[in-house]
Amino acid sequence: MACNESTQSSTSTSTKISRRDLIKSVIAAGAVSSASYLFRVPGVFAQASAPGSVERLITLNVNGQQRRVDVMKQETLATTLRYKLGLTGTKIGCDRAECGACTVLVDDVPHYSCSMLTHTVRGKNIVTIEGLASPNGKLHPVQQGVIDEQGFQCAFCMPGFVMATVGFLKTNPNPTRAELAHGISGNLCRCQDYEKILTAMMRGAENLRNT
Amino acid sequence: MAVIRDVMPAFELFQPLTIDDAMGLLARYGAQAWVLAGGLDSFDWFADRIKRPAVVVDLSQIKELRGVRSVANGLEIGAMTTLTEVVRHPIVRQNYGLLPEAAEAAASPQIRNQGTIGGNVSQDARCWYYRGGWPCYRAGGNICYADTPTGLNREHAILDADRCVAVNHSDTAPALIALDAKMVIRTPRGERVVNAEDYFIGPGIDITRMTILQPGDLLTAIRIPSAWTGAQYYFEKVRDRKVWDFALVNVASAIVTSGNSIERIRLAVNGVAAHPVRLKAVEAAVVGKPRNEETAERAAQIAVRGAKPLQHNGYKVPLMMNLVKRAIRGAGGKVAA
Amino acid sequence: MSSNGNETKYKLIGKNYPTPDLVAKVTGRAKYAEDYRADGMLFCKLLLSPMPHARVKHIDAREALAMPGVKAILTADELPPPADSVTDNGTVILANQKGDRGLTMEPLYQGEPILALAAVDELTAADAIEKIKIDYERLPFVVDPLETLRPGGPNPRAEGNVWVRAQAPSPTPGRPASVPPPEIHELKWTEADFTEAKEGRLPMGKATDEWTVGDLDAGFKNAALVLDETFATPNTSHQCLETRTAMAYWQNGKVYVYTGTQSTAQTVPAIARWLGISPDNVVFISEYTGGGFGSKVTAAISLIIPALLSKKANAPVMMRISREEEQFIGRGRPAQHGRMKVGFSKDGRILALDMFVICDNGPYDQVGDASSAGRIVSLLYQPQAMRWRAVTVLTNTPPRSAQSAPGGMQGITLMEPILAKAARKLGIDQVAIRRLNAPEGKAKFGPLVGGKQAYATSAFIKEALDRGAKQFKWDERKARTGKRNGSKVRGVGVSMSTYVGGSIGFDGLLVIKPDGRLYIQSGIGNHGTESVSDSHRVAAELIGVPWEKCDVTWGNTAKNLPWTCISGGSQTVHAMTRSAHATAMDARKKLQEIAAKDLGGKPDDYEVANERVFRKGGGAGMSLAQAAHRAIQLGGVYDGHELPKDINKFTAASATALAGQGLVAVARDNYPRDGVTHSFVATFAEVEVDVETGEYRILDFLAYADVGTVIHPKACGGQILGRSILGIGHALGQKWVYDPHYGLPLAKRFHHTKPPTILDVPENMEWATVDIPDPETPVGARGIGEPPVGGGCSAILNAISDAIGDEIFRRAPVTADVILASLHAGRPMQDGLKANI
Amino acid sequence: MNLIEWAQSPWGEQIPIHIAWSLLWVSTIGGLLFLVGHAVYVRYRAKPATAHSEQAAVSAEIAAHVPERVARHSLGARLFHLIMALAMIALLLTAFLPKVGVRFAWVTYHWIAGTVLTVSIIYHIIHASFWLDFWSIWPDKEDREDASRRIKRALGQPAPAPGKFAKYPLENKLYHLVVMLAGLAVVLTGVFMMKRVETPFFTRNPYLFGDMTWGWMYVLHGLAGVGFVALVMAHIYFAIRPEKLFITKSMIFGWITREQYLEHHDPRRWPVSEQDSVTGQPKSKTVPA
Repeated sequence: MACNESTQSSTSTSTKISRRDLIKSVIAAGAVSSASYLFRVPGVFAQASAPGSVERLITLNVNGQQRRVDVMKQETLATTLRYKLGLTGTKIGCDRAECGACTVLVDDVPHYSCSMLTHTVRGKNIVTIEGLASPNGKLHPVQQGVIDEQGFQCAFCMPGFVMATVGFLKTNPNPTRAELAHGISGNLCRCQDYEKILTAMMRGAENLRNT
Repeated sequence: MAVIRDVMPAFELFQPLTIDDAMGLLARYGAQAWVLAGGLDSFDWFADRIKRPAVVVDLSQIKELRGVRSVANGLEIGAMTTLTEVVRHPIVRQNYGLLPEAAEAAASPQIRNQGTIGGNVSQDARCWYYRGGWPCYRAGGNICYADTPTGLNREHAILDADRCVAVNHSDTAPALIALDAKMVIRTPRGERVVNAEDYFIGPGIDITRMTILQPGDLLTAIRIPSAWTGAQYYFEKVRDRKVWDFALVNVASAIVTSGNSIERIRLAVNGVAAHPVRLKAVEAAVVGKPRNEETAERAAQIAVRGAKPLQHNGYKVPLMMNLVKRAIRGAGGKVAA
Repeated sequence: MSSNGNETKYKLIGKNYPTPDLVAKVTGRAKYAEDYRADGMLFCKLLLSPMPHARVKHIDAREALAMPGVKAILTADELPPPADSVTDNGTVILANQKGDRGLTMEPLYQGEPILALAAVDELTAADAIEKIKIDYERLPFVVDPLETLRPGGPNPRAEGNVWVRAQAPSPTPGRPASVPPPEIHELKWTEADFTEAKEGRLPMGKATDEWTVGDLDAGFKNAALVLDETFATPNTSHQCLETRTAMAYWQNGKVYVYTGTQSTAQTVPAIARWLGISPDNVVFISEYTGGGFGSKVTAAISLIIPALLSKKANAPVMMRISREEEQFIGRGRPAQHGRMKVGFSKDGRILALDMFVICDNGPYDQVGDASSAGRIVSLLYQPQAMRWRAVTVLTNTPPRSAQSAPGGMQGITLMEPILAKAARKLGIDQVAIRRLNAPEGKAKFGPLVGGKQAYATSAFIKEALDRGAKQFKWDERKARTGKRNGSKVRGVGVSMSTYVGGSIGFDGLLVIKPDGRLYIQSGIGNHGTESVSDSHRVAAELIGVPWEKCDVTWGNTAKNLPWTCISGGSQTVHAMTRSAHATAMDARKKLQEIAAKDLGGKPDDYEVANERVFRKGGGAGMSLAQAAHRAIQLGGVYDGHELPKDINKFTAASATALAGQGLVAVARDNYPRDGVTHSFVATFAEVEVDVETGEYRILDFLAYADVGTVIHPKACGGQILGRSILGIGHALGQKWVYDPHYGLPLAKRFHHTKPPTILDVPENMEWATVDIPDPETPVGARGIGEPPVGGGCSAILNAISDAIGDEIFRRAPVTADVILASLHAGRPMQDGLKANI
Repeated sequence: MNLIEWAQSPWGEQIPIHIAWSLLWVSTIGGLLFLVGHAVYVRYRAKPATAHSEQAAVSAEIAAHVPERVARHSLGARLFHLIMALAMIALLLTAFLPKVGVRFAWVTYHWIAGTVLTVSIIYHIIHASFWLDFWSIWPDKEDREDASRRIKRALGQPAPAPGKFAKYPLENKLYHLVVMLAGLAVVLTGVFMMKRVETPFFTRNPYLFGDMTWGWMYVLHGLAGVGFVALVMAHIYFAIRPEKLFITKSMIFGWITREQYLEHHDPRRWPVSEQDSVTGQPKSKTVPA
């Protein structure tokens, strides 16, 4: 499960940030401090000119809304959602693509938001757990499945499981129990409530088909 | 300097739209630059603050690197095509079923939705000493912690170890070797096409790299010849957890039979050395032989010649033998019920 | 998945319902600790020890503190001293000066926090931490309990390597009894003791704890079969999906703490003790907790770091704990190396059982796993004679704590493979041999205390075994096991399991308000068991209020919660249904009295049901709304201005705050109980082993539980299967791995520590309950959090050996490499003695 | 520029792991500069080296004793030198080609060459100590006097003319001294480092020493290694300089001519006689007054 195309022997020594860069960056950070909960402005290079250089101030389409947001270069989507956009329904359980609690939909495809840069999802449609229920508060059929079956225990993994299920059902609306289990096998539940979760998600699939 | 993990250091990010722009950036920043594909391997290194590139060149916006194209006598898969796209692609499924089977065995659904085939074949070693930031050979140091009298090396190499005993964990790599795939590499001096098995290197040749890619190089595509379409494929991955885990050993084979005897065969395993191992000796030994238990047995014996198990990975020898047997037996591989 | 019975008797008890927290959870609105924000909130990061044991000689943080955005650092020198604690019955537990304090100048394991730094954001904090220079003096370390017991072996701490219970001083009259903390002594065994190790048998030198019941020698003399087996269970982290992240700030002299806990009410005194302040100055918010499993019984001591940093920096501080940090400070179950010598009669009865365990305690406070392992084995297998010996050894590995079925899981896992082997050797059916040894009724267990053994309140595991075997089609499956089918071989396993299932003596508090609704105050932690609302269904049931008209308040100690049991050791449903019952009875009594006052007659003439209090056999009555009005007018005991004397002062304060809002019902559980409450599980599993790869799959699984009355079937089923899989994880692959040369952990990631995924268990798993109420508690409900764990692990182990024989593994977990290597070599290729490999 | 590469040990301590490989270029370029510098100096500045003082003039009586061919290096010595040279070349190539981008599995060749070098050096030490004129390669009092004279004269100060050399010129002796030190350093560290790789000789045990000790060992090995690059360059350079060619030939054929002997060497300090040429054993004997 790995994806850096060339494992360049980049120096493992720290990227030196000169004091001036630092102060510069902190002043800049001050300007956006209310937003920069987790990340200072990187002061590495200011190579605006180069092809492919990215702007920090970007627009994200989250749960159907256009959101202007100031995003650090190394910032992950989970961080942006939780700390810049206040969407704390998306959980961080491992921050390493190993638990699935941070799963969100990017153009209908489930992704670990902890392990993708926010800048890579510019112009894509992001849906989080907060975006599933309809504005009038009516739950998404998969959410309703959880209510119907009392799925999950501590529920810290629940948003991730629900998003993974919603995404999977778009490719296979009528799965067998085994197929759905494979479809959501990228989500970890430490309460180990898998039996009940699978039942709830199957019920959700059924609800979805009946709507 | 005190060690701290799990906070991604700042870096400059570039998201070029074309290969040429990417090459330009790599040329400009040299060894300071890090090429980012799906990112699932890279972010580990960054978040642990062990590898700290000043510049990250993210290939995600380069359309020409993505997708599956039919080309003269074969198929070309862009390096940035996700594993899920590979798994779902009708032509790949129909003619090169070995690859989707291997790709689907990798990691977890979400990771396959983001992880690319280029990244999967180019992934770094997973040795827990190396990944833990220990200054081993692979990290540029002068020791292998896994191959010591007390080292813990259950997941490590039994073949072709040279000081470092880490293994390659890619699931798609052996499948691509079995399919006689070619790696298309863009270098500052132009395009290079190499056989899949030559794309990978062991520690003897370069102890800090898993592939022949040098700074400034880019894997742009993988070509699969039609020569092995319609062959009988076998893939199996043995792992601890049924999903979301690396192979202890995996095997991939493509076999063309005439009558009951093996006419052509390509066979590769991974998880036993720092590079996927194409079993040429086995291939040579079984060609023309009937596809039966005796041939499988012989193949297994040849496969593990020269194997040097460490304290905790002796099981990999019988495991590799049994997987080779299954690949030769074909038809589900498992001995008939 | 079924819970039979109770359909007729109750309206709410035994019925499924959507818990009041569910919609918030499923919409992402539920707030866990990391979801809170506060103005000017700083972020803190920890500097962890790089060495397994060292002394911090000097800290140079000047460069870090000079960085813009860095606000403060906190070191161990600034922590309040360890404080005594007082139990409900007034016993003083003297502070353990050698316990975990959150930060330290003498790190005792790699990953132990040395200092914390607060800054405007995490990147600044991390960069600053890297600029801190620390001089360490490296000290001797040991990560393997056997190594420190060797002659001349290294000690994990200067004082020694084993915990020894200190002798309690004779209580001075007038003063409350006080319990001194255990002491660290040095224990080394002889070379002679270790000769056995060469044959792979656990050396058994001098033990620090020991008890014997019955005539062991006679038992072994009369035995038709004697087995002497060495087995090891793994260290495993709790790995709650929510790490012990915490946020804190101070306001008007009170500290506001946001973090996960298993026990809301009981976390307040813990925080007060850790911070050295009065409980009155602690406001604790924990509406949702992402799992605990014993690692967050009263939250985690690490919460004092943001609390103290916040005071120092005069700003709210959020401490996000990373997954790797959680691996270090998130607690774990102690591994146990066990050696059991068991004598069986020819029909399979256990005549004598000689049990020796070494418990890998980690560096800090003594865990009770070794002794509870002994008690659980003695209860579950009812040996006619038993000796238990144990050593709790300190090592330089992360601190341990209770993990679901602490000790019970290990004891059962040490014992079950031996029972399975004995059954094979004696030619007895696996279910039959368990039934023969299973406890029944008021089964005795454990050491003699004052000449008597303790005993269970009740035990119906034989029923569970019988019904379970039937439902699992045991005989059918048994017939087809062991036969090779291609490369596959199937095996079936059965295991018994038990653990403590309840405590007594806590308070309940509820208000019937003039709007006719029932306002229930819950001090129970909300960590997924749903007992936070389930337990109170009993009160609604008895007062006759439909659940729709009940409001449960939980998760914030500013909201007047009653004194409540800790949610650990599966106490809650038992303890809190009792106090709910007592409270409901108090409400009924008050309703009857109010009715009698207004409508004449004696209180006993009145019945409470269907939201009314009315004269028996019909006639005059009043609604609960009216009664609530009257209660306010009457005041005194009715609206909470006069409170019972026996309730905890914590409850009294809450009740006082609610006084005057309606009919206040508050009571302590004073119901009698004869015996120690335990729940039981009979666990069945079928596995299929691939002898060419060593991989195995669990095909089917059934846990048949004896939990007394089921309160909430779906939550109960979730616990039974959830904790079963927690046990199964110990069989499948969960463990720690330490490099012995450096004493450093290698397995820090989920793909190393291997918590089970949804594909590692069957897509259909079954649970059931015998539904026989416990006679020693009002509604008959017992807890079920821990009892299934040991059964989950052991049933899998037994199924594997049923498929491929006894000579495969010597420890849990059993992974593909072990199976393949052993099958290939024809003998067990697994080292049963080395730790953390 | 940092001379040493540091890393963090598993315990977070700063430990050296090896030299900075840039030192390879320092050594190479340093070596080249020396050669060029020396060549230029000799070409334009150096005074004719023939001007020797009278008292060094050889009496015909002594000259008469000198054979046609004066044996200089025994066969054993020459074979040793050849083997050592080959091993050294192999070691340098296997060590540094990969560092400059020529990738191959070098470790096995490297330790084999290292073993050859080690054995040959042991042979040399024994051979030189018991069969050769052990002291002939070490600078002595007269070397020091000559040295100071030559330096003074080079600086244009008045000083008596330096005497002729004994068997080995001072430069030669100094070179041997440096090579010996560097050689012993690489050999000793190298032998220990073989505990870290797969060889037939030891079972692999990287924990023979602590992280720090190992680190310095690698640094020492590296420093000596890159040092040899310059040393070997200098050695080859002098070997092919016209005025030194006769010495080079002697390392191949074993002898020099009487003329060369009389011209360059001081028979008092390196006396030879008829039988020497026969036995091929130069041996010192007292010169008749």
